[in-house]
This record gives sequence, C-alpha cells and structure tokens, in this order.
Amino acid sequence: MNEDELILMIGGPQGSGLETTAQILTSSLAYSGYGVISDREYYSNITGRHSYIHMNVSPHRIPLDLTYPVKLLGAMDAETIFTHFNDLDKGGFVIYDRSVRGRKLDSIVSMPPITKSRIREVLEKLGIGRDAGSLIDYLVENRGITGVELDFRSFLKDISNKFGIVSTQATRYTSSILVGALAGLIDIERDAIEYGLRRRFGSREKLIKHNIYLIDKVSRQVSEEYGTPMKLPPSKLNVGELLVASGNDIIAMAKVVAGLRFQSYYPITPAADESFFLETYNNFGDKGSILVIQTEDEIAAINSAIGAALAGARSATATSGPGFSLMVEGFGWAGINEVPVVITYYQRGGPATGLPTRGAQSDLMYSLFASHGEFARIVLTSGDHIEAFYDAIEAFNLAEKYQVPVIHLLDKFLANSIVTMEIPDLSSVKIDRGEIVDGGPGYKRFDLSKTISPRAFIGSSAVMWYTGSEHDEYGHTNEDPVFTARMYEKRMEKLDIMDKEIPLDLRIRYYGEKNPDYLLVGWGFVKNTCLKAIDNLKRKGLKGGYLHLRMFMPFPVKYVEEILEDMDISRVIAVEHDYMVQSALAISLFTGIRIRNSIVKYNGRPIYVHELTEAIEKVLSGEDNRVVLTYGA
Amino acid sequence: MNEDELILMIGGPQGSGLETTAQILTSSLAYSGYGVISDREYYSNITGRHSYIHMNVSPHRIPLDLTYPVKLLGAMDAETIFTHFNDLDKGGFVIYDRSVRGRKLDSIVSMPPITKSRIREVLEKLGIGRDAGSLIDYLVENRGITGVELDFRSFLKDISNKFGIVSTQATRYTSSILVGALAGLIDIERDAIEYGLRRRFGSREKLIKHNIYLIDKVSRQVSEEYGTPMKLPPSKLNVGELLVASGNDIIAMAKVVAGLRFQSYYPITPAADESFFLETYNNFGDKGSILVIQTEDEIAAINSAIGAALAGARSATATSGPGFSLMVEGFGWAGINEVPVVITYYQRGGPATGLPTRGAQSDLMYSLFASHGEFARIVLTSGDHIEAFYDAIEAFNLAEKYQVPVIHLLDKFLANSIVTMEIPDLSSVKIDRGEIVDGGPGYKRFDLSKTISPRAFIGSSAVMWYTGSEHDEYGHTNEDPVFTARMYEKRMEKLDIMDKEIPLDLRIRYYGEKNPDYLLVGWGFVKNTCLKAIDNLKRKGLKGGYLHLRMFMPFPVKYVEEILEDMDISRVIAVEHDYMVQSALAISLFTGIRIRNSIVKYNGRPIYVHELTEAIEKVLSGEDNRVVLTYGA
Amino acid sequence: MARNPSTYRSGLWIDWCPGCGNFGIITAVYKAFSELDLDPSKTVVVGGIGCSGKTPHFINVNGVHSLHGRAIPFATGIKLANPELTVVVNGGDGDILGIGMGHFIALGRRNVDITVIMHDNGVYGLTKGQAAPTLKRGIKTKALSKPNIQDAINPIAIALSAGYTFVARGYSLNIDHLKELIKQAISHKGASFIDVLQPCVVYNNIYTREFYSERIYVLDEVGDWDPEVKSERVDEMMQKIDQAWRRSLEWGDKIPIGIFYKNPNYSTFEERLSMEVPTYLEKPPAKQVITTSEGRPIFTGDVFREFFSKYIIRTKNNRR
Amino acid sequence: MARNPSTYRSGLWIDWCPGCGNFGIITAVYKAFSELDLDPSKTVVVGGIGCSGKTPHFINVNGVHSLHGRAIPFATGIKLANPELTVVVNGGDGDILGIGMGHFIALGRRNVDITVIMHDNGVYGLTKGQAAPTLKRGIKTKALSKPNIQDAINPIAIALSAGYTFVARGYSLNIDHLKELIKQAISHKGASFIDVLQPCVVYNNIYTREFYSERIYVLDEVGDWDPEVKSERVDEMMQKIDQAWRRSLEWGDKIPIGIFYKNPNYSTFEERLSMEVPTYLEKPPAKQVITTSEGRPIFTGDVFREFFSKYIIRTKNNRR
Ligand SMILES: Cc1ncc(C[n+]2csc(CCOP(=O)(O)OP(=O)(O)O)c2C)c(N)n1
Ligand SMILES: Cc1ncc(C[n+]2csc(CCOP(=O)(O)OP(=O)(O)O)c2C)c(N)n1
Ligand code: SF4
Ligand code: SF4
Ligand SMILES: [Mg+2]
Ligand SMILES: [Mg+2]
Repeated sequence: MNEDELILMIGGPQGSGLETTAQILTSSLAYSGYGVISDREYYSNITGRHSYIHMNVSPHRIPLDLTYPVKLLGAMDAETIFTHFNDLDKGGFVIYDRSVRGRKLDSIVSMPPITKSRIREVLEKLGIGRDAGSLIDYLVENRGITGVELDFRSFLKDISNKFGIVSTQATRYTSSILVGALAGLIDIERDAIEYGLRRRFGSREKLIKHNIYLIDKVSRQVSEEYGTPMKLPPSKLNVGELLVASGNDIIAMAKVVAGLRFQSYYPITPAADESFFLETYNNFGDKGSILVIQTEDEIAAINSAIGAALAGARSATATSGPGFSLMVEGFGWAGINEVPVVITYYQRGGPATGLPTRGAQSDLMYSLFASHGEFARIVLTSGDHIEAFYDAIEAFNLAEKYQVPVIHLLDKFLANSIVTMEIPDLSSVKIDRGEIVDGGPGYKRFDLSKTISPRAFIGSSAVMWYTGSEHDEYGHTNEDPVFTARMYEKRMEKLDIMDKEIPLDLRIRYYGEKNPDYLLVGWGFVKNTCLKAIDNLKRKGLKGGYLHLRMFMPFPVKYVEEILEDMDISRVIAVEHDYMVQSALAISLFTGIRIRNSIVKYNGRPIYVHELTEAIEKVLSGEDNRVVLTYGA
Repeated sequence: MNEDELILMIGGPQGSGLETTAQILTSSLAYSGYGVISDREYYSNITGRHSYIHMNVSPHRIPLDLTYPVKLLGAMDAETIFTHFNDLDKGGFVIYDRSVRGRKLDSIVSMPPITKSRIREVLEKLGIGRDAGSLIDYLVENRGITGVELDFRSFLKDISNKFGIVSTQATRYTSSILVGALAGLIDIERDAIEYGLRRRFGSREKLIKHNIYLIDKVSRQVSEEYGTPMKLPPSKLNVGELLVASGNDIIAMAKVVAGLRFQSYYPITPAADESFFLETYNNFGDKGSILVIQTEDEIAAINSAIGAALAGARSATATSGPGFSLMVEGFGWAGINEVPVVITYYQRGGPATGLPTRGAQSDLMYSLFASHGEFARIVLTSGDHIEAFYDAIEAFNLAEKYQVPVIHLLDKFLANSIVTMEIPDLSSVKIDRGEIVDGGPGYKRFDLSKTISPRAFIGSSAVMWYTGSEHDEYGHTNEDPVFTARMYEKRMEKLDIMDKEIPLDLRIRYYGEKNPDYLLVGWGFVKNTCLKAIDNLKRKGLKGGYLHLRMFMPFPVKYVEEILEDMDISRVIAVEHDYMVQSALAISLFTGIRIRNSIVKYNGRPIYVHELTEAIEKVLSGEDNRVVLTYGA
Repeated sequence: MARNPSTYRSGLWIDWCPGCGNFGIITAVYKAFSELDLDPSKTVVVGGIGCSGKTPHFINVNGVHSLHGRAIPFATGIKLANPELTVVVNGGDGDILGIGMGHFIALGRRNVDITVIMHDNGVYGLTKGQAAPTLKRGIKTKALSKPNIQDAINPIAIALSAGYTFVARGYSLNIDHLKELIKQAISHKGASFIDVLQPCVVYNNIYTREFYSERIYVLDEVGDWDPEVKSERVDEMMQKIDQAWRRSLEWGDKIPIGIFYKNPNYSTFEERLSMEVPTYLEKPPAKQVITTSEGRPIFTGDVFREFFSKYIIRTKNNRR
Repeated sequence: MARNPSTYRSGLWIDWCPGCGNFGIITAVYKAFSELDLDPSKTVVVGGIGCSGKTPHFINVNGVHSLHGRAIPFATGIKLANPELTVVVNGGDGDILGIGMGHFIALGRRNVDITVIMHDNGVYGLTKGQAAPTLKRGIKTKALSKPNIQDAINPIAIALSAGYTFVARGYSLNIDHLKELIKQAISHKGASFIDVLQPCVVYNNIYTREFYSERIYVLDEVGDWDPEVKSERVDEMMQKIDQAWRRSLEWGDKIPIGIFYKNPNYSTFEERLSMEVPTYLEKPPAKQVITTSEGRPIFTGDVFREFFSKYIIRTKNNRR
C-alpha cells in the first residue's frame, strides 16, 4: 500500500526469544529514525505454542496500523511457515532453517488439531505436499517468493566454538540468526543493531558481543547472497528522539506523571505488565513513590484502591474482563460514595476466560452499566498510545474533579503492541484534583448545597463517614424517602454537569474532510486502521470521514446527532472488534440513531488495513451491510 | 378510588409482630373471601426501626396494586402516627394506645434525625405541637378523622391476669390489640379471625386462645363505641380457594413445580426468604427432593449451581444486586459454556448496599450486559405474583431448551408483598428440558452441526470437556482464528433463534383498547399500578393502553416498533422505578425509538396508584415530561 | 482388568514447558486413575485457571476448566448433584490459596468427598511468574522486581484448620509416591488435599528440582509416624491434628512429604445430607426424573395443593 | 487529658436489638479509644455489612461502612495510603470468616498494623439468622429449618495459621476485659485479631449469655499462661503458636478468653515497605504532594526523560 513501508513478521514458539527479538529490532530501527509498530500475537501459554511479531516500519511516518501482506517472514520453525505462508507478498522473502524443510505438518504437535486440519485442506487444494519443503518450493515457484535458507545449526556451532558456549546454551541465540538475516535484507546498519542490543542487554557485554558477532555474520552472508532487496529508504521522519513503548508501558508512564500514588492489582493478561512496570519504576526519590501492591484477588484490588483514595492518594487498579467482573461490586461502592478511583481496563476476548491473550472490544456496554443500581461514572477510551497517554492522566483529573469512578477502557491490541512515538509534551499537562478541603469540625462529606461536595481526606482534621448504603450529608445511612431521592439526584446530576463541562475534544473527534462520501464510526484501537483505510480509499477517489468516539459516559449526544443527522445513514459504517456492534448500540441508546452497516471482527486478531479497506468498498457497493473480518493467524 | 375497597395500614417498630399481624389479617380476610395485597416496608434493621404494612382489601377483585390515602391506620407507637398522619383519608380512623399521646416527636430515638426534621417542619407549618396528642387532635379536628384511643396496658394486664402470663410476655400480644380494633371497625367475623390465628400458630392452642380472647374483647369494645364504620360488603369474588403468598413464596413454589433440584444461595435481602422456603419444602418423599445449599459467598453460589447443572440437575440461585455483582464472572462462564442455569434476581435499591430493604428497578441494563464478552442470555421479568409463578417455570424450560443462562429479574416489591391469588393452573404447565442425549463415545458437547448442540450430562456414558476459554466442539481450549469465530457465532445466533421461537406472549403484552389516547410503557411490578391508573383515568374519559415489557433479551423489537410507531410518541410515557428510565433506554437501544416522557420513582417505595394517576394527567397536559414520584414513608 | 494409564490421556498436546513439574503430577494422576480403574465417564477433573488449571484437557475423563480460584465451587456443585461421580480438583497455589482461599476453607468445613491436588510452584505461572501465596517472604524469584513482601501460607496448616480429613504433601518428581497419595486421597471418604511441590522451570529459580531433592524426606519412612485417626474419639483426632500441624511447620533443611493427617471416621457432607433427606444418595439431584412421560411436572395440581396446603385458604363461601 | 469515652459516641441512635451483645463491644471500644486517647480524625473504623457492620456509624471517628466481607481490603488501602492512621475493622463472623475469608488470611500474611474485631454471634444477624461460619455443626438455632450441616471454623486457629501476630478472644459482656484486649490489640504493632463472643438475643438461642457465663474463663488467670513471644527466635515463636493453637481447640465446658498469642517482634508490612522505599513512612501515598503550585505534574519533561530514559531512543539523525 505504502510502497516505501516495510511489513515484516517473525514467528516461532513462545519462549524462544521473539519478544527480545522484537525489542532489538524495534530499537535498532527507531535508532535509524524509522517509525515502527510491532504487534505481538500469542497463545495463552508460556512455552511452545506459536507466537509471532507483526511489524510495520515506515521511513516517513509513525505507523499505528497493521496490514498484510508481509514482505519478510522470519521463521524460527516449520510451524511459522505453515501458519503464515499465505501472508507473504509476491516478491517477498521467507527466512528459515534448512532443517525445517523436512518437517511435516502432521508432526507439529504444538499446532492445534483444528488449525492443522484447516491448513491441511488449504495445502490439499493447492496441491502442495504436507512438508514444509514442498510448501517453500511452492512459494518460490508460484508466488515469486525468495526462500532464504540458512543453516541455523552451523551458525550456532560457530559461536559455540568461537566463544566456548555449551551447545544447549547456544540455541538461545537462534533468534539472533533471524535478526541477522533481516538486518541483511533490510540493510540495518551495524551501529543500529548494536544500539538495539545494548538497550536490551544493558551491560551484559558478553551477550552483546556474541550477538553482534552472530548477527553480523548472518547479515553479511545473507546480503552477499541476496543483496539488500528490502533496503529501506533513509528516514524522512524528522524526530530526534523516539519513545518506544507498549500500551502497558505508556499507561504506566502516564500514571507516574499523573501523580498516581497507589496501585493495587491482581495479575492478569493483558494488564499485569502495567503493574510490573510500576513496580519497577515506583521510587522517584525525593519526588515521591508509588505503592504498588499485589492483592489476593481483584475484589481486594478495587476495594483497597478505594480505601487509598479515601485517604487521599491518587489511586488506581488495572485489570481485564475477568478481573473487572470481580470488581463491579466495589465499583458501585465507589459510585455511591463518589470516590475518585481509576480502573484501567484492558479488554481481551470473552466471555469468561475467553481468549485471554487476544484482543476484543466487547466490554463496552458492560462498562457503561456495570454494577447494580445507578450512579455517575466516566467511561473513557483511547485510540492509540498517544491518546492513551494523555487520557490516562486526564482520567485522574476527571475522577477527582467530579468525584466519580473512571473506567479507562483499552484493549489487548494497545496493551501489547510496541510503537515508536514522539515524547509526550508535558508542558501542557495539568493536574486537577478538584475541590479539596481540610474538613474540620462538622464537615459534611456529602454536603447537598453543592452537587460536587468539597472533598476532605480521611486523615484531615475532619471526621467523616462513608457507607455503601444510601446516606445523609454526613455519610450516615439514611432511608428517608425524601432525602434518599435528593442524594440520588445529587449523584446522577453529575452526568449533566460533566456533559456540559468536559471538553468535546476529549470525548469525540472527527477526522477527515467535510461532507464525506462515507463515514466510519469507531473507537479504541480501530482508529488508526480506519484512518489508513480512508487514506487508501482516497486514492481511489472516495472521500471518507472517521468519527472517533472517545467518551461513552457521559456520551456526547448532541455532537453525534449533528454529525450523523448530516449523513446519509446508509453511508455510515461502524467498525469494531465485537459481534453485537456495541458502539452502534450505544449510539442508538443515546441518540436513537441506528447505524445499520458494520464491519466487525471477533476472532481475537486486530483489524488489518487491507481487509478493512476491502470491506468498506464492499459495504459501500451495497453488496453487504455487515462484513465479518477474519484475517490473521 | 374504588369506594368499596379498603386501604389500611398498621405501623410499628420492627420486631413487634407486624409481620404476624399482617399474616393473620390477610388469612382472615382471605377466608372471608376478599382479595388482599399487603406490602411491607421496613428498614435494614432487626429491632426497633419503623416498619409498616400497607394493605388493599377488595370485595370484588384480587388487588395487585397499592394506593393512598388509607382509611384505617393502626399504630403500635407514636412514630407510626408522626410518620403516617398525612396518609390518612378524611373520614378515616386512627387506632392508638393512649400512652402515645404524650410522646414528643423529638423523643423518638428510632426516627432518623433527617426524617424528624422533615416532619417537624410539616408540623410547624400546620401549627401543630410536637407531641402525638396534638397531632391526633389536629387530625380529629381538621381532617375529619376519628381517633380510636385504646388503653393497651389495661388489655395486656387483663390477659396477663386472666391467663397467668407474666407481664413481660404479655407485651407480645400488643399487635393483637390492633387486630382486634381493626376487626371491630371492619367487622371481620370471629371465625375468620380464628382461622387466621390457626393458620399462623398451628397447634399452639394456648396462644390461639389468648389471642382470640384479646381480639374479641378489643373488637367488641371498639365496635360498641364506634360501630363498624368500615364494614366491608360481602365478597363478590367467586373463588373457593385462595393461595396466600409473598413473591418469594410463589417463586419457590414455582421452582418446586419446575423440577428444580439444586439451589445454592448466600443470604441476602430480599432473596433469602425464597431459599428458606425451599429449605423447608425440599423433601417430597418419593417425588424427589431439592438440595438447597448455603454457600460461603455468591461466587460459590453461582459456580456450584453451574456445576450441578453440568451434572444434569435443574439448577438455580437466588440473589439481589450485591450478590449478582459477585456472580457476573460465573454468569459469563455459563454463557460461553451454554449452561442452563437460572438466576432469580430480586432488585433492591442500589448502588452497592444502597437501600437494601427497599425496592427498585435499576438493574435492567446491567442484567442485559452483565459480564465481560458477549453471549446469548435470556432476561425475563414478571409483572406480578401470577406472572412470576409461570415465568419461574418457563425460565427453566427456556434455559434448558436453548442452553443459555437465564436471569429472572424481579424486585423487592414483589418479593415481600403478600397477595391472595387463585391457585395456579398446573394442567397447562410443561417441562421442556431441551434435547438431552446420553452422549456415548466421541460425543461433542459443542457439536457445530447444530446451533443448539444436543446436551449430555456429566455422568452420562460420554466424556466431555468444558472450559471458560473459547473452545472446539469437544470443549477443548481453542484459539484458531477461524474456529473461534465459528463457535462465537454459534452462541450468538441463539439470540435470533430464540427471538423467532419464543412466543410473544411471554415477552410482551399489550393491555387496553386499540388506538389509545396515551400509552404507558412499563415492566415488572409497575404493571398492576399502571393498569389501575388507566382504569381510573378511563372514568375521566381518557383511553389508555399499557405496554407490558416482559422479556428484554431477546427483545421483541418488531412488536415494540409496531406499537410505538402507531403512537404519537408525545403520548407515550415510560413508568419505572429508577432514575435513568432504563426500559426507555433499552427500547431506544433496540429500536431507536426514544420515549421522552417518563414517570419515575427512586426513593425505594412502590409507585402508588393515586400518584401515578395524577402524574399521568400532568404529563398528558404537557405540564411536564418527567415526573418524579416520591410518595410514601 | 484395570484400564491402562494411557487410556487416561486425552491425546491433546500438553503445552506445559519442557521440564515442568506438572508433567510429574499428570503422570501420577494417569497412574492413580488407572490403578483405581476409574470409569472416565464417571470421573470429573475440575481445573482452575493457570498452567495447572489446564490439566482437565489433558486427561480423558470429564473435564471442567473452570474459573480462576473457583474450581472448588464447581466441583462441589457437580459432586453434590451426582455423588456417584469421582471428583478431583487440580489447581495452582495462586488459584487455590490465593483468590480461591474462601472456597478452599469452605470445602474443609463441609468435608465433601472431593480430592484437591494443588500444584504448588510458588509462582503464578501462566501470568508470568508473580509471587504465589506459597512463596516465602524475602524470596525474589526471576520475574519479581523485588523480593516477595508477604508471608507464605502453610498449606498443610491451613488445610488442617479448615477441616480436611485427608491432608498430604507430594513431590511432583517422586511420581510413584505421589501416585500412591492420589490413590489414597481419592479412596478416602471426605475432603482430601494434596499439596504437590512442583518446580516451575521457567519462573521459580529458587524452589527448583535441586532445592527439593536435597531437602525432601518421606514421612512414612519416619519410624513411628502414624497420621491416621483410628477411633471416633475427639482427643485422638486432636492429637493427630496436632502432630500433623507441628510437622507442617518443617520447611528448611528438611521438607516432609507423605500423609500428614487422615481421618476416615468423620462424617461427609453427603452423609449429613442423607440424614436430612434419606433418599439423597440413591436419588441425588442429577438423577431424579422431574417430568412425566407427557412432559408435565411431577407436581400435579393435587400434589401441589397438598404439599403447599399451608398456603392455601379455602374461603368461607366455599365451606358453606 | 484523655478524651472521655462519650466523645467517641457519634450521637446516632444505635439500632441494635435491646440486649444485643454488640452493645458490650461498642462500649469497650469507646473505653479503649478513650484510654488510648485516639484522635478521632486520625482514627478509622471500617465495618463490613451486618448488624456488626454498622458499628462505624455509632463511633465518632472516621467511619467506613464498606461491603460485605470487604472491610479488610478497604482498611488495608486506607492504612497503607496513610500509615499514620489507626485503623480498626469491625465485622461479623459471616463477614470476616465467610465471604471475607480470603482477605482475612491475606491480612495475616501481610501483618499490616490493623486491628480486626470480629463480632462472633454464630449467625448472620442482619439477614435474619442463618448459620454463620462459627456456628458448630448439628446446632439448630431459631431461624434454621434444619440443624447446621457445616463444621464451624475455629477463628483462633485460622488466625494463627494466617500469621496474625496478635490473636485474642473476648466476651462482649465482659466489657473491661474486652476493653483491655482492644487497647492491647491497637497498641500492638502488626495485624491483630480479636474474636469477640457476642450473644445475638434474637437469633442465637444456643450461644446465649447463660451459655457463655457458665463456660468462660480468663486465660490470664491461668497460672503459667504466657502468650507472648519474647525473642526473635523462630522456635520460641513456634512454641507459642503451638500452645495457642492447642488452647484454641477448647470449646465445650470451658471456653478461654484472653490473649492466645502475641508477637511484637515480627516485621510489619509497613516496615517491609520502608525497606523497599525508605521514604515510605514519612511520605506515604496519601501525604505526597503530586502537583506543583501551578497545578502541573511534578514530572516535568526533563524528569520524565531521565526517569524513563530506558524507553527513549535518540535517533541516529539526532546524534549526528
Ligand atoms: C479473575 C481472574 N483473575 C486473574 C486471572 C489471570 N490469571 C490466569 S492464571 C493466573 C494465576 C496462575 O497462578 P497459579 O494459580 O499458581 O497457577 P500456575 O499457573 O502457577 O499453575 C492468573 C492470576 C484470571 N484468569 N482470572
Ligand atoms: C455481597 C453481599 N451478599 C450478601 C449480603 C447480605 N448480607 C447483609 S448482612 C449479611 C450477613 C451478616 O452476618 P454477619 O457478617 O455475621 O454479621 P451480623 O449481622 O451477624 O453482625 C449478609 C449476608 C450483602 N450485603 N452483600
Ligand atoms: S510456566 Fe512454570 S508452571 Fe507453567 S508450564 Fe512452564 S514450567 Fe510449568
Ligand atoms: S439481630 Fe442479633 S446481632 Fe443483630 S442487633 Fe439483633 S441481637 Fe444483635
Ligand atoms: Mg502456581
Ligand atoms: Mg454474625
């Protein structure tokens, strides 16, 4: 699509160093000034199941979208080839170890039978034998693909001999063979590789030395034989510094900036890495510290976070669906007690354990109405790492300003993809803690003279009460028929106040020209994929717009109504990672406007630009009003 | 309103025998052939806080609605008089102990300060002193009310002497003094009273004897002095038998009929009485038995119920909001595993602990989307005890037929109100367990060749697997991008199948004439209140319709669209016990039609016919499009 | 003829890390099931969530891969609905003693005839190595950014306090010993618990194979060790619990494995239920017919009237 | 001059049933707070849900009436965010040892300096008398349709297994003794637990005032009873835990009250946190200033760059 961008993939078993490889590559490429996004797809498994890294490298922009086909496929094993051969573009390259040629599909135990039988069918249809060698030959002969066959063993033997490494240890270097081959084909410079290695391995000089030696060697051999067919043009990106971070990382950084002081969590994919980051970066010396605590379960996580918030700390917890499902009772307690607590909620495939390491956007409606009873809340979502950074800070400001619990709704796609980005501009970031008072004698925590009562912390000079029951102004239980309604109204009216006060820009954004030929509606991680698809279609003469929903509660009703009422609704398409098209449901719920076209994906894999582009055309042509995307492995 | 119906109230402190009194009165009146509804309002407290019974007694119908003003107020204490004096109708009677006259408002410790100050204001405005005596005098002088002043102590002394009861024990009979007075004013016959006592006290002959003696005595004294001014006309109801049951009772009975065999629960208001009923009535000898188990929490309740369902038992749990909030994770597990399990969900005031002993309808949207991820579910609601009975049975049939978890969404109003009703007709009740097979070798629990795969129980001849993760046909974890989507679709498509197959009558009902002047839309306990209000307005020449929503998932989209599209939407009013008007949100969500008028109540008290009637007129007059009701104590 | 251990393999590829202690556990399970000749269709393995929680998929008996921490409630529902089934729980230390602690205690209090096999690796394996409740304080395993700050739970002591009537510890690499424990636990009437020490080769670099091999000793080999309560006397029971409890405190140079406590004379929940409803065991919830051949309820109008007569009032009119 | 006990009354009407054992507990609390002269604004009482859970409203210190079973997590968050506060939990037996069991154990493992006062009435008071986890098996209190079918939990034994460093039992009608226990528990550094026997006059017709008055004896009055660990020696600690554990088994003709176990030499969670972050106690989460006077973050661009430098790459172009 963008001919100067490079889409590449590395695949292999979990635990074989793929993540490290991705980090090294990303750092090296960033060092060379390229924009990179790197998505990691993996099973719920620690060792052995197939995993892969899917990267988009651009010399002229910071890509935040993913697409197929790939130009380069680095295979650690035969499973990678069987799984991804269809992902390769004409003229592409597949790098593999010569030993895989002999591997038969049926002998790959780590591949689930169901997947195997699916691939078997494809091979049969194409008349390809069931061994990786036949498949590679087919690719070379029929698809214009070049096979870069390497002898992994001899490389490993070489460093084993050279550095006196025992051979079982040497296999750890396998992934560097792929890095070397890629470096050769792409022509990543040696200093860039070295830089990438240093970032990853710090002062472990030996490791760096061995790796450089190996990468160098492979790289030279490969470019001698194949040239540098994938050589990237020099970067046109004019950035001197790049932040390289996953979604988990960037949110954690934002929380540090926001002044988070208490984070409780219970480990869960894909949220736990955020807390791990915070555990590592929790001590700022004289600038303060964050208490990060692993609790006994998610119930304790939310309730201790609430406790900390009552005492006056900026407080949060991070989780995903199963964890949130245990938090809903506490969430409601925060609601009735007007507690500013932030829940960073990374969606993954559901229901129940669902697809624990795969992405989804299927918890939207749940977030809007989770917990029994009614109370004001904020549900804020972010479209990419950059938005997520600022939103994560704003989540705390809004929580404290309006004294409501905030759900920051993200997803696995964001959590686990690593991107390069410009360093956030902190000069415009504000910390707004709302109206905080010291309390003093006679303090009324829920003073009805204001909808948002001045907040004193437990530990101030005041004495105050909180209860999960309906209460009076002091926080004492109250069942009086008149006053219960008044306190109820006080809480609910915040929704109106927030609706009036919170800047629209934080809640919704429109991208594209005026009067578009068609309009995509989406939220969260689909944002940049939509923008890229619109960009692609523009070249075909189709003028597209993208309505990016960011805050679902309070929902920007008027703005959405205005935009949608201006559009021919048959040219509006909701794009989402779920089945029910929940954003369209939300729009219908709040505005009564029903979007009837949708492009959805619910197999746990991200939406790719190429399939979205196609699907948009299909919908616009009237062929179908619902397209279910399925691409990916 | 219905001049021949009698609205009465008895009030007093919790723990003083009000419930017993209500049972005796209801039985006695039912024995005399009257239709009765008796609502109990109480604090979250065991002893001492104000509680009252509000009854509607009809000689010509079985009332299922409540209204004010009351004609008779029986007061156990001064608090009752302070709390309810405004509820009394002109020409009404207030029965009280002479000692209460001297009680001052300020001295009533059990009354919350907030309530006290509210009442103080009212008294001041009316120029009434702060003692009960002045208030009673005011009622007599200005409101045409008769005070029936009795000397409780002398009555108690009398039976104390007569039967040799120690005086501390004699106070237990206080409530019978009120029964006696009421019996006198209403002219309940002696055999009816005796019948009521016998039902309540069984073979405790002494107790019965003492009570009869006392009631008789009081009754005679009262009617000698006041006549029988509230004498009810003889019943025109032609029923030979009446079932007298609370909502909790009737659901439990229905579950017995339905073949429930496993009920797990964790105690919670207002659900626990259902399980207590089942514990008492769990052994049918050769007809079987129900295992009722009190678990360590609600998480264990839902998950053990699911376990029992997997083994083949009809299985359920009963709870309210806080409990359900702990069940959502398990609920999702049932969803992804297509487990037929029924959750009987009694709504109460929220959020969190909220108003634990008061009613609400604020968990509707939550029920529709509870738990992360997407899956087919049924959310079924019932408008009164009669509906609830049949629905409770149908819940199991639907759960098993479609292999989905079912939420039977009820509320505290239903749970705790005791009504007379005709004995359910069991001749048309069916038990449909869906397609059950023995399994056998190679059994696929999630056979994709059918949307609803034949179900074998664990323990049959088959071996099967279940997992909360996405799975293959055998129930083994599966992350294949193609097959995950297929299994996802299988589950979601059930929504369409159910939508097609489940009879409309179970999902929605229209009451009233064609082309009404206005339409009320409601669900659950508001049903009969709406019908009565419509009836009232009919006399004023207004033709009303009532659209009774019963099943919210799958939602009867077409039917609702047809009805509402036929109506002038400005003449449609949603009636509900919440703030956000969630049924209107649900309608907007599913149909895009936005109902803009609403009459809501969210102070935990039921909607009364008199206030609803007024509010409807207000809305129809265009004066207001949202009326918040607040009546009640 | 007993079924072969291999008949209990589900045939699925087992995706635990090479060298993981879980392989020893599942091998012992296969063997134990085989020697007990369990009927696969009458046996249920309930897993929690974690590496350990996947166990049910690898065994060719009914398998329920439940929710994190909730294996015990699922198992309880299954067992009580159909007590004829043999029900085994496999869960992680995080699963059973962390998030699932409340249920673990509840099972002990009930003494339902269920066997709990806890995969005790000291870490949260599947979420990449956080501290589990059995990891001692001050220990910093690989994936931790700092040494563990919480005290460890003593699984044996907690199980004894909770009321389990069979409490043992096994070691995943001592497969035959573990197999015997599993057999005994399953054969035991009542709630049984086996704490299985299980090296996690990826995340637990402290409680390794080497660590254990130097420390472990077998209780049965201690001269006068007798964990079994022989009478129904409370004092004997207390004495045996007490000795087990003291033994459970050993963790250092010497780590005991074997049976700590066993009381075959204690009433099970199922027996208690039978006292209430005598037909319970013969006609448990899952095995009752609840519909007539015409698909109608067993409760006909007449039965209903009789059973709920307390709630039915024949009105005066009717009586006259 | 110490504050008067009555200053700790919130002035709200206490809506427990007349004669309820809870009155004794709250009286002891008022007295203990008074004698410790606790500053109301620096003291927090966290309640669960139940009759007992209402306690915070009746006391004139900060009060948090939390969720059923969750008082401990709330308390933990409050205490760790501001360790200067005195934090006391009041919860029911259902609340703390039923639904809240997991948190109860977790607090013991952490040894956070929180005092847990458990209102042990054997029933679920506020939901009308179902069996609580401390009700013995076979007992049929008033509101039960059948005798209790689950074994009781031994609160003392469980607390000891969990790691509480102060474990005691009081009796709600022995107010002065209880007051002393509460004072000691609050003064104790670490997680303290008091199991308070509390007659529920409405629903528990078995564990009544009469029942207890015949059985209760005071441990301190037993000649050589010494519950306190004096050294940091593990064997002494074990010996004291063991003696406490044995004593906890007494329940019949004689029921001990008093301190079962006390270990003042054990590190608290707060101390452990201070080892990690030396500024923790002085600048805990709640007491840090997180914003500049202009309402900006303390992390300016430069600080950010430096702190997260590992994540920042200066590109080649930039370097040249
Ligand atoms: C409610 C919930 N919280 C968190 C998780 C994430 N999770 C998956 S496995 C696991 C812990 C695994 O540890 P353990 O139970 O010790 O099992 P192991 O993997 O070590 O065998 C967690 C926390 C989850 N699935 N559900
Ligand atoms: C999640 C949840 N489940 C159930 C309840 C209902 N509930 C209120 S109080 C209570 C139990 C009270 O028993 P206990 O903790 O022993 O306190 P007590 O009333 O005896 O002091 C329960 C189950 C609730 N509030 N929340
Ligand atoms: S992570 Fe540890 S426990 Fe999990 S499979 Fe690997 S070695 Fe075993
Ligand atoms: S119900 Fe029992 S515990 Fe609750 S207040 Fe009354 S006597 Fe006390
Ligand atoms: Mg583990
Ligand atoms: Mg209790």
